Amino acid sequence: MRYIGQKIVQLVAVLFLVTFLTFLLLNLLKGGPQTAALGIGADEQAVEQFRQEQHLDDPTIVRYVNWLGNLATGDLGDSLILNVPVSDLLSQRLPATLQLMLYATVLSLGLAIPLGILSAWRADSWFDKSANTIAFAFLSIPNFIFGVLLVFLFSIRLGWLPATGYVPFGEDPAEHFRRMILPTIALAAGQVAVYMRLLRTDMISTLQEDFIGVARAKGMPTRRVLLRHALRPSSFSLLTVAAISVGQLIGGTIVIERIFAIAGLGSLIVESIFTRDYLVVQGCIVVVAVGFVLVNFVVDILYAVLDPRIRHARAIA
Amino acid sequence: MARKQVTLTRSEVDTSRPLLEVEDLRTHFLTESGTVRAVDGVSFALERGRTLGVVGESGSGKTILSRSIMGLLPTRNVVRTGSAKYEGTEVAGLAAGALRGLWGTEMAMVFQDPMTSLNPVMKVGNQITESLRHHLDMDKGEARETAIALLRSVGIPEPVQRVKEYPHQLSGGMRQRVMIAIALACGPRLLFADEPTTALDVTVQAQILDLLQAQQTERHMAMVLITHDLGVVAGRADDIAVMYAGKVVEKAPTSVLFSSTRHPYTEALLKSIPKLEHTSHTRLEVIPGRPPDLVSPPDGCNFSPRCAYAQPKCFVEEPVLETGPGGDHEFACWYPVGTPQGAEALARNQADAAVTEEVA
Amino acid sequence: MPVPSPEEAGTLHAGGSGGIITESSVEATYDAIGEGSATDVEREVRHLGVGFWIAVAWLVGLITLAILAPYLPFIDDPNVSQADALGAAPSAQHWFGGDDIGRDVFSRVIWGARVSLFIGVAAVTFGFVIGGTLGLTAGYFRGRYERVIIGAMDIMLAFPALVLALALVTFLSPPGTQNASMGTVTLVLTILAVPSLARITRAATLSFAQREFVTAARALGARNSRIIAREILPNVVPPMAAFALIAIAIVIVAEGALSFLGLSVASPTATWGNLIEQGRQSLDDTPWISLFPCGVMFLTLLAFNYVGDQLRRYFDVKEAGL
Amino acid sequence: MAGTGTAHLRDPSETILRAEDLVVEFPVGRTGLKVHAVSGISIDVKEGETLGLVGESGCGKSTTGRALMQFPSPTSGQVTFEGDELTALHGEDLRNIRTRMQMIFQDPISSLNPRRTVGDIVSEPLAVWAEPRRPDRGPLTSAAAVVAFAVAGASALLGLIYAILGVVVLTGVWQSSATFGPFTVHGAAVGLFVAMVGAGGAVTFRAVGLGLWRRDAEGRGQTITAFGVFAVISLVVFAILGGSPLLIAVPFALLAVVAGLLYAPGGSEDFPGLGPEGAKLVDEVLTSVGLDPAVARGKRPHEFSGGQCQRISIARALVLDPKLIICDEPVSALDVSVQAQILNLLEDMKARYGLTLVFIAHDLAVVKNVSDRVAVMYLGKLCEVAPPDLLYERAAHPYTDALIKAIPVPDPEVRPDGVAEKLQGDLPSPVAPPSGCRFRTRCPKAQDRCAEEEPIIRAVGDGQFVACHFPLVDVPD
Repeated sequence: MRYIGQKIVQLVAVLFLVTFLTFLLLNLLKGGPQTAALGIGADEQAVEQFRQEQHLDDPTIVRYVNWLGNLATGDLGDSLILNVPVSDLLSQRLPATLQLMLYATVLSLGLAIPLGILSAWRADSWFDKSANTIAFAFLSIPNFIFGVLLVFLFSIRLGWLPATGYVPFGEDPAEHFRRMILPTIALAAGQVAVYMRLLRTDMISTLQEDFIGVARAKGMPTRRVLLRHALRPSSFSLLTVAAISVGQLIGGTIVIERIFAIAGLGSLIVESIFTRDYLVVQGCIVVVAVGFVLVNFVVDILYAVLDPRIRHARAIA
Repeated sequence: MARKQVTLTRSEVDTSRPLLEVEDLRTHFLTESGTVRAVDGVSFALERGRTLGVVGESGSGKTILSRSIMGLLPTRNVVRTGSAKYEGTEVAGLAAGALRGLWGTEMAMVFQDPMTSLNPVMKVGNQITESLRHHLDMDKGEARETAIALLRSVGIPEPVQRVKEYPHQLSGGMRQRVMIAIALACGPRLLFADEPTTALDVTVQAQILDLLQAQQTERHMAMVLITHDLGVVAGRADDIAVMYAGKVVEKAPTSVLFSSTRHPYTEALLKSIPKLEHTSHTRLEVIPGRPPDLVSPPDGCNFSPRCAYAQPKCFVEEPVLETGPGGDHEFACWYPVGTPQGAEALARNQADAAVTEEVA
Repeated sequence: MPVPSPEEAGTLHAGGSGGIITESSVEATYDAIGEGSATDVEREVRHLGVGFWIAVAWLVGLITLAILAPYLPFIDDPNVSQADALGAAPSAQHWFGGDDIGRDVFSRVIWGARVSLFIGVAAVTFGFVIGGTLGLTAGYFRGRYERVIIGAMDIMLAFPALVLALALVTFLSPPGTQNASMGTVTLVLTILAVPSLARITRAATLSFAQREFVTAARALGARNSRIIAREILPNVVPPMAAFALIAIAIVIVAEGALSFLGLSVASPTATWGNLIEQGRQSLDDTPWISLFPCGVMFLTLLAFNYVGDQLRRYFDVKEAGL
Repeated sequence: MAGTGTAHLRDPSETILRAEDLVVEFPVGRTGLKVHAVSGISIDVKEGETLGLVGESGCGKSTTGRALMQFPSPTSGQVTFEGDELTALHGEDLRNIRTRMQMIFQDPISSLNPRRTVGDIVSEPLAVWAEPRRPDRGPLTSAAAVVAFAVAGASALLGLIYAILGVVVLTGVWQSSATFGPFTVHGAAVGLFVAMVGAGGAVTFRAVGLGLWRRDAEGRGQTITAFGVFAVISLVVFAILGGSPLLIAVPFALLAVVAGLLYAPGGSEDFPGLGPEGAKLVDEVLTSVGLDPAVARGKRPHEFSGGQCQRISIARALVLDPKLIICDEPVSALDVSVQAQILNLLEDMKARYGLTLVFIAHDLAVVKNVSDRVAVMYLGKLCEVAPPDLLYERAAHPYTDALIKAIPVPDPEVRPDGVAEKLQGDLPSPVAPPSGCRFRTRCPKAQDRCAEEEPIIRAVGDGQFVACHFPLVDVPD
């Protein structure tokens, strides 16, 4: 319990740090939001008025504290450009991105785990070699290329699936999934390869451990040896990487949302950066950072669940 | 994978035959640098309830021999020939799937390093009960009771608590006891103990060896005790086979082997060990050189380049393992220790060495 | 040991030791890119294989074309519209066809390679100079210094990379434009590469700094500078050099994504990313505008990854040969 | 047992190495707990003597050996070596001790750098000590030389980066040169030039300092001529290019050269450096450990077996002609047949080079074979100190006795099950060691007193000392 308490303190500290750095970055760098709001060459008075209205000339630290204060009440401020609350924007845009990330993670882990286990078990076999070659190729395809190829093949040439658009799950579940298939595949392809190769490597080294020899010598069936004995000790780096991949997935969704014209968080980030709508950017970063931190928190707990040694080391601490 | 498994029905077994008969077993690994002859023509028979000590240095093939008999080696790039009959049934060369029925129930193995031999993320109890449940179809409670009884019998205090613990909570000696409990769980008739005490401290080593011996007697189980330490097998094995470069070079009942050593390698090995009863700074007799390359072993006798007795014949013709005049003492040497030929060979080499020294 | 050794638990997967980014994360990614297992190690070691040389040839060829592009007669000016190339399909004249305003796609791909390769090589080189030094010293000297360095790197890694890149590029560019200069993009990608490179170098350093030959050198009276130069560097440089190739591929992808989003080097300068993005609009009529750059980029990335992976394995094994 | 005390220590004037009340503790992660690896060990070694440190894993014998070497310095306690108190020395002073005190490690493979040749590895000590010892130089000149070297090195790096960028601009990858004003043809050339001069200065400084470039009359002449030419060219280029801020580095580069030449004596007086003399010494040592220098020099460690690697380690330790070698389990990783070779070799080397040894091992028979005095350790404490033959004849400590009896004897007549009083249980945790005598939890003779009071080491016979309340031998009053 003390451990979890410590962890939460740590996470809150990181959140502060990340948001503050973002704030600093957004405010210190040139090209203030007035340019975006009023256009280049707007007359000086208008600029001056705008800056005062938005408190842009206050010291950064004061503005940060103000912003934090508002954050505590759930107020992320209003978009400078669209004049709507940032929280509204986020709640509109977030579901699509979350769904996309969730589907991609499920798909990539769902494919990578069995494939990784199989290719480690039959290391160097025909199956392993072809799975690895394909995985290597996938590693070398950036998702924007893969997305374009998918659109070209399945939408334009074969006409099987729509190339663009997003339908909320609540409106029409079937159509929702139909439209999510291509984006999900494009986003998951690289991850599958990373996860599979990682799990394979770890499985192979686990399978060479003495305790696997012991399990075999006990006469346990292969299935049990692989799933009960080898998988769990091999899954730690997979877990770690799956956690950091959240960051990559967010980057990925930016590109994928652009290709498939999905109005999600990724496209919101790009738009708001373009327009220097800094409160929106800041809001997005908060969401991303919270998500990232939460995922890492969950993963940290999962470590303890998976590995009794960590559990006990923590219990002592 | 539904593959036909070897099953044994106790009533069919011919108890007049040895439990394990190994005949000209060879295990070669195909590697980039050539064929490694890890085990190169080993034959022996093991009676029920007896202990065979297999002694050799690293690279002598002693570990590969045991895994080869059990069928635990990978199949890729491994060539296994020869025969190993367990209870009269041929087991050499069978696929793992076919042997699985024998593993744990008929033959079991205790591995060298207790620190790495237990699954770190599985409770000790489950590691014992899983084979009970799988092989003997016990239900959960029954398996647990049996596991506790097993832990108690291998000398683990508070077994009821221990079954709920993880390996890292146990000391090295305790882990090796758990390993033994796992191996004994389904009542095997043949136990391979592969350097069971090498990773342990001497004071714990004695405990574990005693335990193995006690369990063996109690269960009337045959044991192959593999070690690099002649001291470990001296008081505990019925017979000893000394291996060098993939071959058995000498095999005899323990007392015979020590009292009338025949192979120069065995003799040299015995002499090179520092002994407690010698006064300090006693000069050790060394075996010059290093063990041969198993890819391209020397012509003739493998030991000839390092042998104090070696004669021209030894460098050309390979001696085979033959029974000496004593009856059950086998050795592979042209000029055995303790025979007139041997004494003569040694004297000749020593004279030559003296001459060379003088010339120099 | 009845008490679990904390070092044991810690080094295994130091998720327990508490950062936001867990200890082995970057190393694990690295492992995922180039896997190495004891089984294939034994066989695939000695030779680098035909594939390796094909990949090297592709890279050498592309680099040569890219450098010599302004001087080669068969590479047209990438920014000049040609009447016969207007929306033209691939032909003997225009190998990769022409785009919607008649520019030769082949020469645009080659000129795009100049940008991608330069940014990739430059960002990784500078990244290694900075990150490598930090990682090496952190892994060697340990202690508080290491904690500070690695803590800082972890915070940088906690930002989603592409978002950070977007923000940096936008705000480093002159107001009112979204197009960055090559220097800006290189700078941003260098900043992004530093934390990972530092962590990887540190991991490699750690694995050697704890070996006994380092203690032995210290016992001989060698100073730290000498130990780093003579004992650690010769062991760390080969795997890092192999990884640098993989890192270049990663940077090229990042640059590609940026220019795909219209945030890299200003159009009309050709980059792989903006070629693909442009061509995407007319995939149904003139797919070659997008698909050729896609193919070349894919093959280049594959070549970098493959060469890096093979080299890494090659170096790895030499050592495993012990 | 396992107690503290210094009754067994001899007069400091007789001994070459003396450690008093060594304590080494390591923190357990962030738990606030401590591993009590070594808790108050005192030992001493006479010149020419071999002290055997024996005990099971976890007894702290290797930690003790490393604490003697100050790897790391002990948590508390004193180590005195030839009159120098090592525990009070730091930095350069401690480093200067290293030539007299060497170490051989357990793992022969890990203790040799896989990427260096054997010749390189064995001459490494000479290369290290070819560099002059700091006190040879005045602090001011030394500081000046370091500054000059640093600036020369930094300018080399900077110049290189500048040059690379300049070349990049040349190839035209960057089309808009406006962003990169300084990186022009001119810039590239200047950068390259500065890099060359800087690197030249830095390298020369290092080379001279390392003794790679002997400072004999001829060598100096060549160097000065070479750099004279360099300086002239630099001035010409400077004039042509019209100057650049980076060129400030040039004088520093030249200063680095001069500083190197003037203030670094080639090789220290004690060691031959890497010249022909050094090579001869290395060959000699390699031969004496039983390796053919002609064959071995060019090979890398992985081409040798474990035993041969251990020979290389021994050769490396011998090159500096040390007084004392600490051997940390030098034969534990080796096969029995090779173990004897190495043990004999150590004995030969000891005689030949007049060495004093601290020999650490877990195998009592091995320790007995090489030692003149044996110290038995258990869980961070000393149990017994005695001459090896006496120790074997009449062990005074119950633990020593158990250790002796537990060793399997290669003689079937000695039935192992005939041995009485075998030790039960395992080693307690060094994080929370037992109170009083640390051995009491496993000791067949333990009484209540053993839990309450820690035994102090005391004499029980001729050179035999024991830390036990109830020793197995009669205690003279």
